[in-house]
Amino acid sequence: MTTTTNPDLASESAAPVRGQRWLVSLRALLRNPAHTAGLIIFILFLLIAIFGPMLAPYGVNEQIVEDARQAPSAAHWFGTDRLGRDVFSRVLLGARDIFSLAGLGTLVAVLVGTSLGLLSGYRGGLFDELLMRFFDSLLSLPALLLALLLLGTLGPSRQSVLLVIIVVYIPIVARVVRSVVLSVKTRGYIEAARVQGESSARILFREILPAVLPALAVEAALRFSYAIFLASSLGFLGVGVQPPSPDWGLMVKEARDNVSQTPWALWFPAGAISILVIAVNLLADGLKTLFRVED
Amino acid sequence: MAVPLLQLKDLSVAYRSRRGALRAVRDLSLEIAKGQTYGLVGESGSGKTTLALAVLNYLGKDGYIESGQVLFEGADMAALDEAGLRALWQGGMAHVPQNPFTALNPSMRIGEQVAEAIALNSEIDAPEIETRVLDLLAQVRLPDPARVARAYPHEISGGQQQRVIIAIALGRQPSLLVLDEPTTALDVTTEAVVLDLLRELVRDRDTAALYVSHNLGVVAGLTDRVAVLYASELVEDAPTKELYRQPLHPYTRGLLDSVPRLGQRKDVKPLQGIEGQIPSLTDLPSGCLFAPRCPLAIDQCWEERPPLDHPTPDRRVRCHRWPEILAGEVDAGRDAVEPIQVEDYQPETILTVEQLDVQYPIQRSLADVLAGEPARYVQVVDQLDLRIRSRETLGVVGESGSGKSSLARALIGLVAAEGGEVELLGVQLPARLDARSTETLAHLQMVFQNPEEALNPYLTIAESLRRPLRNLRGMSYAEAQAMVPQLLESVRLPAEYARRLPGQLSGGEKQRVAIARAFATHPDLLLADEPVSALDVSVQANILNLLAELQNEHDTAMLFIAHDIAVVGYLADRIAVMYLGQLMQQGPAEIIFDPPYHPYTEALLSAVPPPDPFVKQEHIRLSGEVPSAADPPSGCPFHTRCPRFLGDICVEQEPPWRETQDGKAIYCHIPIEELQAAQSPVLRFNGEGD
Amino acid sequence: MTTHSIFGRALNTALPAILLLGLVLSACGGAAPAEGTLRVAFQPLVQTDPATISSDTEVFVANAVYDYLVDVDPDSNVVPRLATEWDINDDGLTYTFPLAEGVSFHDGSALTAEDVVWTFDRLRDPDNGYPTADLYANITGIEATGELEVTFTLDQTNPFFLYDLSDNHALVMSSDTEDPSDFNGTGPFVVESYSPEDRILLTANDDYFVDGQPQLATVEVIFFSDENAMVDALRGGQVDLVMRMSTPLFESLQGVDGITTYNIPTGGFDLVRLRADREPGNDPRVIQAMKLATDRAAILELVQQGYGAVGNDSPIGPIFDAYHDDGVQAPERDVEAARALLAEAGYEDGLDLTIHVPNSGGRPDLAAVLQDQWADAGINLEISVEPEEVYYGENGWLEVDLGITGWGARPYPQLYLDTMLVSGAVWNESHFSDEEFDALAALAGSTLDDQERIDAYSQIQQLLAERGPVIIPYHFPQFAAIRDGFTGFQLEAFAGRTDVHTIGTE
Amino acid sequence: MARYILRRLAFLALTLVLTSLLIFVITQLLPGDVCRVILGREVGEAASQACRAELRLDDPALVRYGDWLSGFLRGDMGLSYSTDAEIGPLVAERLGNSLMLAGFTLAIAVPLATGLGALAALNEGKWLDNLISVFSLAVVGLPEFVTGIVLIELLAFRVGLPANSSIRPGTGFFEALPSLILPALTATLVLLAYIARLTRAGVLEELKQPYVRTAALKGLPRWVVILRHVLRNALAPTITVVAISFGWLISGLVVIENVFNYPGLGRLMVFAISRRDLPLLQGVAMVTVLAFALANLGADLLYAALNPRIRVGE
Repeated sequence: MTTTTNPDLASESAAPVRGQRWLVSLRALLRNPAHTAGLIIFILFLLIAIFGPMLAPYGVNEQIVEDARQAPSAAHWFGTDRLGRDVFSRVLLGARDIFSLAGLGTLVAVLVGTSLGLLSGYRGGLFDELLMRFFDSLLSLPALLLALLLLGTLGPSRQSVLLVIIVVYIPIVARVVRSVVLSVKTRGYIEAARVQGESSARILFREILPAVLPALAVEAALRFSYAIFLASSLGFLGVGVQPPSPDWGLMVKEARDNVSQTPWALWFPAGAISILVIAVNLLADGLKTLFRVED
Repeated sequence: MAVPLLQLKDLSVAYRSRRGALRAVRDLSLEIAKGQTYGLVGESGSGKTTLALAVLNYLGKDGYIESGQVLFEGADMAALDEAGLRALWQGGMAHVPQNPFTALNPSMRIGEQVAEAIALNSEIDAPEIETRVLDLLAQVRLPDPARVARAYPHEISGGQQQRVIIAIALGRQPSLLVLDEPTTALDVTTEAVVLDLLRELVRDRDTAALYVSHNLGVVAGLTDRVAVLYASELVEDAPTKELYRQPLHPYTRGLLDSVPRLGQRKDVKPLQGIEGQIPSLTDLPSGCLFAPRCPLAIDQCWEERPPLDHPTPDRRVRCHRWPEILAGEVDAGRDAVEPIQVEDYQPETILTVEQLDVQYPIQRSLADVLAGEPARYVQVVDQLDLRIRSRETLGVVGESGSGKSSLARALIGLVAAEGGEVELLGVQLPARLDARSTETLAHLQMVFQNPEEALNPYLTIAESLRRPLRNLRGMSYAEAQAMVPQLLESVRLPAEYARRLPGQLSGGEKQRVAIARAFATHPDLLLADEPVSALDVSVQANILNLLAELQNEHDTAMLFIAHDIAVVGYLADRIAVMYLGQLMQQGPAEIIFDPPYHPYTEALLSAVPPPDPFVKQEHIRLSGEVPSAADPPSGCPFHTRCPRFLGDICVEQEPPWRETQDGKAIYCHIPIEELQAAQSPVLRFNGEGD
Repeated sequence: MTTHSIFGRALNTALPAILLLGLVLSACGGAAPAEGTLRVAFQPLVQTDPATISSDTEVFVANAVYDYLVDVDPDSNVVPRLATEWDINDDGLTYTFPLAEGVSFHDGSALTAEDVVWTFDRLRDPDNGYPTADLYANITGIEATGELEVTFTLDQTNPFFLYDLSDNHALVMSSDTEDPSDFNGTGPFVVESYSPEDRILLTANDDYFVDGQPQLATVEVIFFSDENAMVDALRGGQVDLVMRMSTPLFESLQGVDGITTYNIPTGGFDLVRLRADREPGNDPRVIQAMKLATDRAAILELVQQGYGAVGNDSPIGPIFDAYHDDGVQAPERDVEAARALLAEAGYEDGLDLTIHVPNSGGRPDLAAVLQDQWADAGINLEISVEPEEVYYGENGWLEVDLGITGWGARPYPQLYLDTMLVSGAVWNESHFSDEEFDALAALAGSTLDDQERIDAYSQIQQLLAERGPVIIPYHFPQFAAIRDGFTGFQLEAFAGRTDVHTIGTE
Repeated sequence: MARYILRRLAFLALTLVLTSLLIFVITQLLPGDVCRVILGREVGEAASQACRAELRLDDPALVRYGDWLSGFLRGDMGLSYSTDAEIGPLVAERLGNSLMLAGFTLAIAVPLATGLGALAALNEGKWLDNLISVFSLAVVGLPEFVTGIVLIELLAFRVGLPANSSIRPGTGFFEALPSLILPALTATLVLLAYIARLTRAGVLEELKQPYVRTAALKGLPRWVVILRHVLRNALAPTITVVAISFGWLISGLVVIENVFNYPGLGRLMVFAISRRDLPLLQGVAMVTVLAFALANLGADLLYAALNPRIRVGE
């Protein structure tokens, strides 16, 4: 049986002085090997996304006719695909796609969703009611279907996928933020701030926002991992990013025809998706423990 | 001599943590005889709860007995296997925890939960079990046991829940009850009833009890012996009366001096708090653990850990200087605190409240919504009139649900009053905070109840202190920043705290910052809503004194709200007693403890357990529960529970305000003279005057 | 496991009425009861009105439910179907068709000449706007010249008229038809149930007028939106026949027990075309540079994995062996020459273009390969892949500068010329307008002199290879795979025209 | 009780109207002429005009929405643009299939996932917990399309389960069962980690509650404490998640239905989108929203039943 909270130890807390806080948070995160692994892999993928073009031995669409459909070898670490393109290079270059779609999409959705959630939660009233009803109807369709509907309108392109991720995740982020705001806004220190004549804007952004950040960080990480799935599912269904982009989902789709010929062209991008998603989930777990965010 | 029921031998208990083993109890020895009630007193962080759980051998997966033994009826509990331990829990000892609500399974009927406790160790059939359950519920004086048995925990009150917990404990007819702050979560009038119950049960059944509490009053009235714990160590252990008559450890003395007695006032006998705070378990001093806070500490105390001595065969104390204290050569009582002078206040009124109404919409439960209940409101403050004069302290006392906090929140504007008028310094205040002028905000400030929530954990102390200066006093950043050290100093905090975050401060320190922040705008009126109720007793006293001093310094009037009538009596010039959103009685503080009283005040005074085993106290208990404010009683709101209930008039008519010659006003149908004749002083102090 | 590779045979267009194939069919007599089920995987069916059908599925189902007046066999010979034979006047302008006797619609009514007249009048009426309107514009009259005899009169001679009568849409419907989607045909199968987007269930028409047909009791056409899933289902044994799959999927079925694969050449091709009526395509040097920048062999190897045939930039592919001129070759790849031509045309710093590609078949791959190849010559492509329904539905394919279009198999090459390349043709997506070409095409399309036509086609091939604003890098094959246990499966170049009524169980 | 449900249904009606409006607006913006998409690229202008007239596409948008809405309110979902079929029966048929798959998936996923989650929590920090954690983590990273491909390769081609799930209309549950296994397994793997982790967290949270200590200190055997006290409270939040998953299972299985060619609502909706078939799209969307909302309502009622603090109708 477990009782982890021990009342006698409740007062032991020595939060560091501001500025060192992030460092200490990082150190706390690094205490768990799984979370550390998540962080390292995430950073590794991020670096690949940034420096991929410098690292990739071949161009994204560079075709070597005589090397087409070759198994992994010293020359082509991950083999080549049906068009004679180097899978290793394409996987490296695809990282940028994922970050610029799922990553950027999540980021924008988090920014907009946070603003809406803050406003909606703090202001309440009709604005809140209307916004939430609108979000309800957006969320009453599964994300993938909403994405397909929007892509039908926008046409399949990188920009469309980006927009879809943003539109699909704004309501979700806004709701998470709103619920945190609702619980924070009755805290003593928010009331104290009001008593001391703080403006609404300052209360929102200086007093409430910091309390939202932990939940937001976890939510952003989770959203990112879902966005990776969403983007690659759209690629897989052929309505997302279009060829010859090295989008991992698209690579899996394209290699699926060839799975008996060039299985490596399927497994490496599929593996890249899995590893990144697992890493991001580990990171989210880490943030959750770190900030003691509840599910 | 027979084997003691429970014997702790050099017990050390530790928790595994990231920073290594944390020793929460060290080298503690204790014996409890059959039928004995043993008090265990300590502040938070003293290790008292850990000790209670160690006695039960239920320390969780991170806790373990590091050394020493727990012997129950002579047998080492560590040697018990799971079955043996279960057998022990089924019959030997039982636990009554602090918070009854979380201690009951929310999704299981009360009857089932009680039945579980009896069905295990006896071969009895279902109807028999049911009879026993109802019998047990009746034994703990639950009204309508059959209904309670069918109810879920959330459907009964906190006091009733605690009685259910006690019933569960008694169901197994234990020889030892481990009571861990069983009444802390309860209101004082409910607490009194539960304490009566415990007292009787222990006496009637010859059950031994280990009673863990921070409340010196509760322990004084209930126990045979008391052990005092400080930062994981036993510092003093004595028969109750001896301990209270002459505490030998400076910490024990400090604790006793920190608690206001009924009738104790700041201008006559100021409280003597203990400086500093309890050390962290990770960073204990090398000598006497109490040395950093001890007024009598000498060099030896800093260097050498004092042994646990036996001044008399019956007493133990862990202090180098006990012989001097015993001989009266030194006195641990602090003389640093001067009585706080109360100047004559000018009779001008600065706050007038008329016919104030505050309502909350009832958060309808799903069940209500399902039943199609219309939206309803709780009348938390009902047609209330109030006046506060310049530089005066008005104390408002009441139990939870009395509307005292709502009153403060309505005055400050955090809750918009539904009706009535509030006038501050001749200006009528808008109901909503947002509509109030900067000037008004500066004039009227507030200190909140929970220091843990009062400061934004993400802002530095300096930033928290700068904000009112910048917003309400129009200072520039530089000017405000320059004021910060001064503000910190005014609440006796070092200037370097400016750079800290709230998480690095103790509860008392946070409340000091909150007070500094409230005084930063030189308010004319300060609303203090239970500012010390979340703090340890040793810290409480200093905060109370600090409030009074700052108030004098700034010529500020104060509305001081508390549930503890002794605390209110200590600080206030005038006292108002609230019940169900209305005032029951008001008048000068000096005479509140003398008859005539409002029957509710009388019951309240009678319920407070005095931290003094020698006090004689009238025994007046309230029956029933506080009625719901959503459906308040007609006539006099107190009539449903009033021990001096007259009859239909109380039900049908609102009582008149009756005034005594010395300025006390009582809201009651019973004439002043009759009250005067019927009532005797609730408390008679035998040992007072040292 | 065998792979039937049926290479193109002589397309004998000079076969008039002398063929007497009715005999062949009726010889099969002796009605054995239909038995067995064939499960065919196809893309979802949308159009059910024969006048507007276009996809493989739609044509496949229509061909099973309705009958053509005349049919085209896998060897591209015109054969009788509802018409038992045909008679052509000496001037080549009047065609007379006697109809088979005892033919009835699924609703029980008998087939008459009026039904045929009604059907073709409907198809050729310009006010209806059906795809066949242009094709039949040459017809001046259709008459029922007997209870079971129909006569067509033409304005000009047309050597391919019998093929035109066997156009995919030319399924004979009842003249009483109120709802053209009611599946009331005379064909070998009756629609038992239709579950949109899911499947269509066909059962044998016991009263079918050809003895011994159909052989199968039921045909279940199951709809798939994904070719992989089709092939998975075939391998898993949940369908019996797949007639649409990518080259790698076809490869993956090689050597799988219990499955026979088919690979036949077709005249179908993917067309890379540049608009010739505006910059930069109005400069022939640009067109020439593109042709020079293209490595057709590499494209065939990468995009088609070697299946199919290299194209010579004309729609008259090797399958039309009577007309295809082996001597005409598209230019060899010469990157330097291409660069030089571009520089001459004023694009010495490179030419940036967007290539529009529908998202089907190997077309996105073709675009990717072109992007890599053309980059060497300084033509920088941005690839814009668009959903088929948008690219064709919005008529973008007729508008954009540079695009890739898929052209399916047709029974004779003139159709391509008349609809795709002649000045002002309906689907002249390259906006090609060349008087010499127009004259040659007109000649080939009307002369009854075979040699004259062969010569004209040869010149056309030469002309297109030189200056046609089109690149046809390859002609694709038609693949199919069927589970063992079926007989009589004869794959058509246009898979939808594969007859299901000849298939039986072993 | 009845009034509560009425209120929820009123909210649901509002959501339906909003969603249908949203879909209508989006489809108004969809590129590609419906008639061209339906008739193909070869038809002439006249046929296209006739088609537009028949579908009344040239009426003002608001009028068309009004017509659709009034039809819908009368229980008539109209005819599909592209297939001319009646939408009501078509959608009902697919809903049946989706419900079968969703039900079967939940029947596998919920006991499995909650079991694993509870097992992990009760063995917190031990090897079993770590094993389950690693397993669920690995599963978290698997996209449905990869899982589907792997399962077809392993269980269809090697073990002999149907690689393809295109069941006939009107197929009963038990007849369809073999076809349901692979898609349900794929969907289970998506849900598994999610529910298991939630259950684990829930059980750990409940284990910390003082009432567990009260129960243990009664001397109850450990399994009684777990089963009678902990699980019941810990599983309550899982129900909400299952309800949300239900919505996803009903119409969000686009990828899975695509890989296994299962005739569910998701596949039909994708078909409707690609064919610009607005009435069909609306029909599927309304059914989806309805199913999702009813699942949520059911979950709330069940949650209330498990949790007396919000007990329904005292």
